[in-house]
Amino acid sequence: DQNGGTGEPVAGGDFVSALYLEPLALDPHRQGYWETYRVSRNLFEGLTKEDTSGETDPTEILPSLATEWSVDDSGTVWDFTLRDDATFHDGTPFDAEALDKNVRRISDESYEFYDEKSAANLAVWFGGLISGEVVDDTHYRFTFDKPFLGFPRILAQSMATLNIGNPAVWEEYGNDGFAEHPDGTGPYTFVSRTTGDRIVLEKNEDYWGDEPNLDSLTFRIIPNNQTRLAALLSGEVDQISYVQPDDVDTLEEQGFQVPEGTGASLLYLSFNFRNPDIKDERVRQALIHGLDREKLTAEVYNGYAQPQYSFQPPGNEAYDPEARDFEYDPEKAEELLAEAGYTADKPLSFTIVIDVANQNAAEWLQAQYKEIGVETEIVSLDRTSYIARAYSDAEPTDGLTFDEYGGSYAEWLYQGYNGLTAKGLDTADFPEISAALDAALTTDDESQRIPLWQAAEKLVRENAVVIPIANLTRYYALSPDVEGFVWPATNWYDLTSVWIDG
Amino acid sequence: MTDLLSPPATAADRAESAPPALRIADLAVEFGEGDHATRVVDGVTLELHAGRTFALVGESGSGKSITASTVLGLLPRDAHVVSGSITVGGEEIAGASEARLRRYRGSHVGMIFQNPLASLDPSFRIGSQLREIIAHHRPDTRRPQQDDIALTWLENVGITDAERVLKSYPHELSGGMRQRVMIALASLSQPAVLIADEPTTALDAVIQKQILDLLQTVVKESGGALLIITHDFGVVSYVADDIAVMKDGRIVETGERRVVLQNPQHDYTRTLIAAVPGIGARFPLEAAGLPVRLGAAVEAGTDAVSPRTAVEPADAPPTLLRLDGVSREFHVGGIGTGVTRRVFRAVDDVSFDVARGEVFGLIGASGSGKSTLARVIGGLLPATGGRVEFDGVDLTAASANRVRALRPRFQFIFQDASSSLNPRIPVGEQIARPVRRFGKATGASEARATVARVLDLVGLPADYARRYPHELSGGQRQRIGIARALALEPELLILDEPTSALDVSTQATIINLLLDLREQLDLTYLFIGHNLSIIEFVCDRIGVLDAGRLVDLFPARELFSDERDQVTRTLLDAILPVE
Amino acid sequence: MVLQTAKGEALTIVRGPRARRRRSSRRIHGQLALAVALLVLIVGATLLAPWIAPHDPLAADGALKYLPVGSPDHLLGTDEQGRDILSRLLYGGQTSLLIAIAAVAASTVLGSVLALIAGFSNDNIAGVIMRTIDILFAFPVIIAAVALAAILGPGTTVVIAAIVFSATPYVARIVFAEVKLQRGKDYVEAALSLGAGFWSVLFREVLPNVAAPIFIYASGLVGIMIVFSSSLSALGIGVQPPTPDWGRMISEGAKVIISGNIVPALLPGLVVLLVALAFNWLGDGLRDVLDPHRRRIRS
Amino acid sequence: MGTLKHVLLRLVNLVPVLLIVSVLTFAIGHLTQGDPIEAQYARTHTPEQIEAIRVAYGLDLPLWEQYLRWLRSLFVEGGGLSIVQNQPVFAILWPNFLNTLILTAAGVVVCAVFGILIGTLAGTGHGRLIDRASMFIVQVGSNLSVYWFGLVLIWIFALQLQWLPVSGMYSRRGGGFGDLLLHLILPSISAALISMLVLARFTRIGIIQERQSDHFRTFRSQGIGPIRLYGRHVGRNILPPVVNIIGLEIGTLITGVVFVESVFNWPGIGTQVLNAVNGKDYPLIQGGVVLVALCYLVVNLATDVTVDVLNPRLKRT
Ligand SMILES: Nc1ncnc2c1ncn2[C@@H]1O[C@H](COP(=O)(O)OP(=O)(O)OP(=O)(O)O)[C@@H](O)[C@H]1O
Ligand SMILES: Nc1ncnc2c1ncn2[C@@H]1O[C@H](COP(=O)(O)OP(=O)(O)OP(=O)(O)O)[C@@H](O)[C@H]1O
Ligand SMILES: [Mg+2]
Ligand SMILES: [Mg+2]
Ligand code: NI
Repeated sequence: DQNGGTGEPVAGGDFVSALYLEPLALDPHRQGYWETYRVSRNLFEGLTKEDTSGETDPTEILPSLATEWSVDDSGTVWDFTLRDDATFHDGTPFDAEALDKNVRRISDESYEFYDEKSAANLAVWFGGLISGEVVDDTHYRFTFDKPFLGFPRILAQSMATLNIGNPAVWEEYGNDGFAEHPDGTGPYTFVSRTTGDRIVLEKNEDYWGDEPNLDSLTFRIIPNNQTRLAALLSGEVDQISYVQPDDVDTLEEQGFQVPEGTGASLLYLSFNFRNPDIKDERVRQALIHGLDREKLTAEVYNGYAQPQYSFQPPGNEAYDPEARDFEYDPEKAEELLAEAGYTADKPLSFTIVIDVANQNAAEWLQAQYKEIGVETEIVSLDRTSYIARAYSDAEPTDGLTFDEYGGSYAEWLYQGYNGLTAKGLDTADFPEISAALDAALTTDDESQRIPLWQAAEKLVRENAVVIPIANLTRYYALSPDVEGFVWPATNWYDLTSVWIDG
Repeated sequence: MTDLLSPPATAADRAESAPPALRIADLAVEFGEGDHATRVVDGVTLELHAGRTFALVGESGSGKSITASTVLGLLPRDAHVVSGSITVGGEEIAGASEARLRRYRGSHVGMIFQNPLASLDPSFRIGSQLREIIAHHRPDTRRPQQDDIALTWLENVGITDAERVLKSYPHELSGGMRQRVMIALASLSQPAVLIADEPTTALDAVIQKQILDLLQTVVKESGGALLIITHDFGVVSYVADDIAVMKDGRIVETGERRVVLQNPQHDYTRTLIAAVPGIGARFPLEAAGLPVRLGAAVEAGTDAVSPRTAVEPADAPPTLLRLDGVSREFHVGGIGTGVTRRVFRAVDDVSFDVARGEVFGLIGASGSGKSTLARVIGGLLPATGGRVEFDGVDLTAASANRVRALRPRFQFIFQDASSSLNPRIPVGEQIARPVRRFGKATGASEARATVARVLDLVGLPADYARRYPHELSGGQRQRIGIARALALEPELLILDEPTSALDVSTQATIINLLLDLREQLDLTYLFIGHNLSIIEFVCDRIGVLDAGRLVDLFPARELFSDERDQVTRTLLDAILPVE
Repeated sequence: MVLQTAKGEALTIVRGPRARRRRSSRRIHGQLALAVALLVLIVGATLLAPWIAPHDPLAADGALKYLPVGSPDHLLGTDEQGRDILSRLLYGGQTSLLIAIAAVAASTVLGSVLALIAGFSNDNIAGVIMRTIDILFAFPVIIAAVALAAILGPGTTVVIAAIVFSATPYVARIVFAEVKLQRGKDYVEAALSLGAGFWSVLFREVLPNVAAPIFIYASGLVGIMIVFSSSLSALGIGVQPPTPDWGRMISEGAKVIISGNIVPALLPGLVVLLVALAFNWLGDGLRDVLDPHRRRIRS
Repeated sequence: MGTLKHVLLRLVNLVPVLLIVSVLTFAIGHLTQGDPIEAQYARTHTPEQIEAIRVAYGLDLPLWEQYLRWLRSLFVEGGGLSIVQNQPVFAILWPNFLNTLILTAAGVVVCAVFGILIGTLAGTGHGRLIDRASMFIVQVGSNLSVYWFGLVLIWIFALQLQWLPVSGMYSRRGGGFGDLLLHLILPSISAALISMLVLARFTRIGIIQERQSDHFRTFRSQGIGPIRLYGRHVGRNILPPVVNIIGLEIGTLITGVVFVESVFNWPGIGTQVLNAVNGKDYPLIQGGVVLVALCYLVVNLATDVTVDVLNPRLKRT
């Protein structure tokens, strides 16, 4: 039992969680980042949700504001049955009409409160929405232009998806004003927010689902890793996210809980395809062969990470733990490099671009690549400059950048692969990958969906277009008296089942 | 304390009966330490008795000021007492703790410092500073009383608009006014011993007399004694009962004034006395066809040149400097000063010519605008009206570069020598810089030679070139200022009280030097001074300023003529005769 | 009646203050010597790093993390990547000292010159200079640093530029205040009357009078700026890895302080402190050398 | 010119200075690479989708038009909408700004009290042990990394001794002035550390110089005791430089308090601006810089005027 909890849940208590990032606007259609969702999912809900009990991996999709759903044979028309007992925090009932306003906000330009920003944000998944119709009070139908079997799981995600907000609010305060008065159907209601400091929520007494234990949730924003740690150690907060591998031992020694688990996330190295050297597949393969990921996780992450070999992260419905790309084989790597024309006199050389948080890993990598005769230089940047350089202004000498992302939905592969185009990857160079992704994305055969995604992932792997490296296995830490916390195989957690003991 | 009513006793009696008001015995003071130590006061012993005035005279730099500051334990940081005893009213205070010394300071021994300009706190109004001292010595007084006392004392020192002065900050007062405030400040507690270090150098004759009377009254009333350090033998004759002559840190001769002055024993004393200019001293020399030179220098025989009359050209010499309606106004007061803003005319429509080769004297009461006028002429202060023409060039209209090019031809010697020297640069370098700047010396060694030569001219050893200004005595600094101007061999030299800080023998040397140079190089001087004997001695013509206006202008010979203005006559009446 | 010198009379020998002063003067010279010795030692050691460093400063060994000070093979222990701290300190000095000295020198010169000019110019020029300085000042340091990093590309130059950017207005304002005090002084007027031009007055007459505070201030900046560079490192604007650098060592070491590993940040901190102290003493010493009041007349 | 006129002139001068600051900030933000949309969406969206979002945010307009829009928004729309937070910039920044002012005020108090105290101890005991000891502390202190120092303070006082809180402004069930004060102790000491020591140095030097002055000697020669000598004469004469340094330090505190805010998680404007920088949230950065710059300039102006008023000698021409 990773929570160490034995007693019965206790109602009441104020829970303080320390986030490492400032959440974005508390607007269900404009959100981004997991830290945002870890807050906002207590306010807003989707039609579906993932099972956060930790029982299932990959997580099962469960009913939320919808009680059941079905798709027609073409895979393009989705029918949802909505629950009839949910209300927004201001007391207005949730019904198909309200859902429709949510849909129109992001897709119908004729709607008075059509929101360009939300629409753009959701375009990834809702770009292909042809129509949303109210069937009756509790039934709603989505029609897409292509088969979209992953829809229910997408609906349970954090960003670029349709969580449900109270239309009355944006009708009163406008689209930009919504975030100041966030209102949804979730187990907690919004109390206050001070940017840079905290967000306070309190229990929704009229919640349709199981009553949460905790009276209030406070999310404090503590970006400084050391301060966040100190805040937990001193008891100022009950939970922190993004525990540094170096701090795990300290925490455990002092009796804090650092549950083990795997979120649906992944650290990976992206190639810069604008670098002519990198375009050579043998070079990319060599760089994967030359990397000992066991050693990396042991040394850089103190063993509090799992080596990764697949571009689909653990927790993803299409994750295959057996998948392997190119095993650690320095000789093979050197051979490949020699084949590609690099010698000791004229070694392969490039720049590793990182943001300041990944310096240790980069230095480790530099030493590792030196062993196969690759000369690297490190460019460490502040976050802004890093993003700019990594995604749009890469120098032709840049070779690798560090990234972190992932999701529990199979479609993540499509997103992740698209993300690589920002690094100069030309999808036309890998037609079979594009074809495989397309096939998986638009299949109308439910039984083929996961195998198709796995096949696409295999192609990504075989073409050596990216280097997955690790998945952090210690991400949250909790004070000893927090009970009932579960780290499911996803990037967030549920607080309704948590209680504070004593 | 001495009993005022007791009949005057003989010196010997007193020595036995009452303890002396102040007694310094075998005092030795050094600067620096170890091998580098220089002893500036060496075995000085002197005794002050109640009701008497003691004059300490001597060479500039001989250690007079240092001796005086030792009394209250106020030596500069890098100086220290090597040995000696100091008793006040019979009590030993040498080596006493600060706390103990504090009980003597001000109340038993008052001190008027040599450089009065910086001696007042620049951040407080005069009234506030005086009140603080009054309250300190008389804790029983309330503010209105303190104001009364302050006013009385300012009037005592001859300040007429005392009300205004009380409300002024120090920088708003003329040098002479500040000096008088300082005197009032030190005197108002009526200490038993009052030490006055050259208290009247910046003052005109009228005020000088008034001050001296005042100082004597103060010590008379408190039954104390006055120690006055001075270069002016007129002052000595006027006030001193006893006298000591210092040279090189030692007292070379001491005794009752009359005895010492009339029958000097020591060579140096004799040289000193010979160098004292008396009023009208010039005319017998001229009559006798002797070169017009002061005292000892004459005996030493400057191999100077023919008698002065010989140089005087027959026809009128060309005009070098012409002033035409020159005025200078200052804005005073305004927001934040507490005084209403108004325009103050320090120099008011002054016109005169100075011929090439002439010595033009400028006199007037303290604060009459002499320095301001000099600064306008020297191009340091723009005139607010009128024209200043130098050798035909209108300085008020000429471009900055033009004026700069003319700089070496007219030079300025500042009234306050100390502050006109850069504290961070060795004095030799300060002399050498302009010399090199204007190509008067080409190489470094030539410049060094020039420096050595001008230092020698003003009577300072060549190795003083390496000293910094603070390492020199007041008179020595003054001489550096003169040397610096002379090194440029200017045609016109503006001298703002150049010798008031000097002892008479050094003064004589400088005056004679100036006279020699004038003859050799055909220099022209604008000479500002308070000492009328000196002015009469060196000047060809004299102008008198009063409240910024030129009220009188006459040849030096006619100084005592009946036609003199009332202002001039008041000044003349106040001259202190030398015995 | 005045007595002639009467030797042997109740003489009070005054000794106290003198003895103290002598000691303090010797202390000053000792301090200056110590400063120079320390700097020679530190600079020498960093320059000789390739020969005297016991390990490769980059050689990481995951098995040897956080070895304590005094470990047999790693005298000063190892850092969070198992690298030898002593070797990193030795190599790190090369960059850190270069950055700090170059940046401080540049900002001191720039700031002082601006302040001197502003102090002796007419109100308009002075206004423009001082308002420009205000602008630099008013700009939050990090924004400036990030912008500089974006413009110049990462690396040592950015650190130097950022330091110059943040220190120059500071120096300028402090020197300006000093210069303003000198403006009304008679010696300036005297120099003008002796034909000195604008620049000559500024640099040859006024500068020596403000040099002491400038020296003190600049010497104090050296340590502060190495430390400041560590803050920049924490933001990712700094010396590029793997180059060891004291600032980066401090900022990386700071990542483990709360978990109780104080040494990796403490050691570079101490070295910086030592350097800073040496520069402080040097500055004070120079001040004393410059101060004519402390000079002894050579006779 | 008179003082009053001078103040007015300086106030008028603020306008161009602020305008330049705003142009600079704007230029720096927009001319350097990267933008907020990329920062947020690059890993999940295709370039076309990202471009669409940029258009939605008006980031495709010509620069000058964006600038003018923003300038206008400063006056009518509370600084425009933060791209990341989607709220009016000043609505976000104002509470943070007040928090920074609280921290700055506390820092200034610490700086002034301890700076002057240490400087006075050292200056009056010039050349003695107390002088050397204080100056040693000053030298050590001013060369500590604020970042490092702050964490060590936390480690000692919050974790080991558990006397003081680690972070933020209020405790869990916070509130109350006493709670705020407790939270202020460590951050204000860290924030004031260097300023305090700079002030100590200047105070010391000022005292030493004043002690050598002729007017000090004058009042000493009148038997005035050390309390009055230092309290009144020395104190008044070193006041202008001390005020000057304090003003300067207030300025640096406001513009440079970000590291302290980060360590103690003080919800101030520095962290906010840093966050904005990391997310390249231009409107927020610009709003923050303008606010901070305005504040700095006002403090600066106030300092200059105070120093001028304190100087009886000052007559402007
Ligand atoms: N700070 C110092 N360092 C070294 N020597 C000094 C210092 N101050 C004064 N002196 C020297 O001490 C000697 C005595 O100086 P003091 O001021 O007592 O002279 P003085 O007799 O008052 O001369 P004057 O009549 O010119 O004022 C001088 O030779 C001077 O050069
Ligand atoms: N900068 C100034 N601002 C205002 N008033 C001034 C200024 N400089 C001089 N004065 C005033 O001008 C008058 C003349 O001063 P000046 O220094 O020329 O007198 P002086 O004749 O040289 O006197 P002394 O013999 O005392 O040196 C004085 O009343 C003085 O207060
Ligand atoms: Mg003297
Ligand atoms: Mg005068
Ligand atoms: Ni004005």
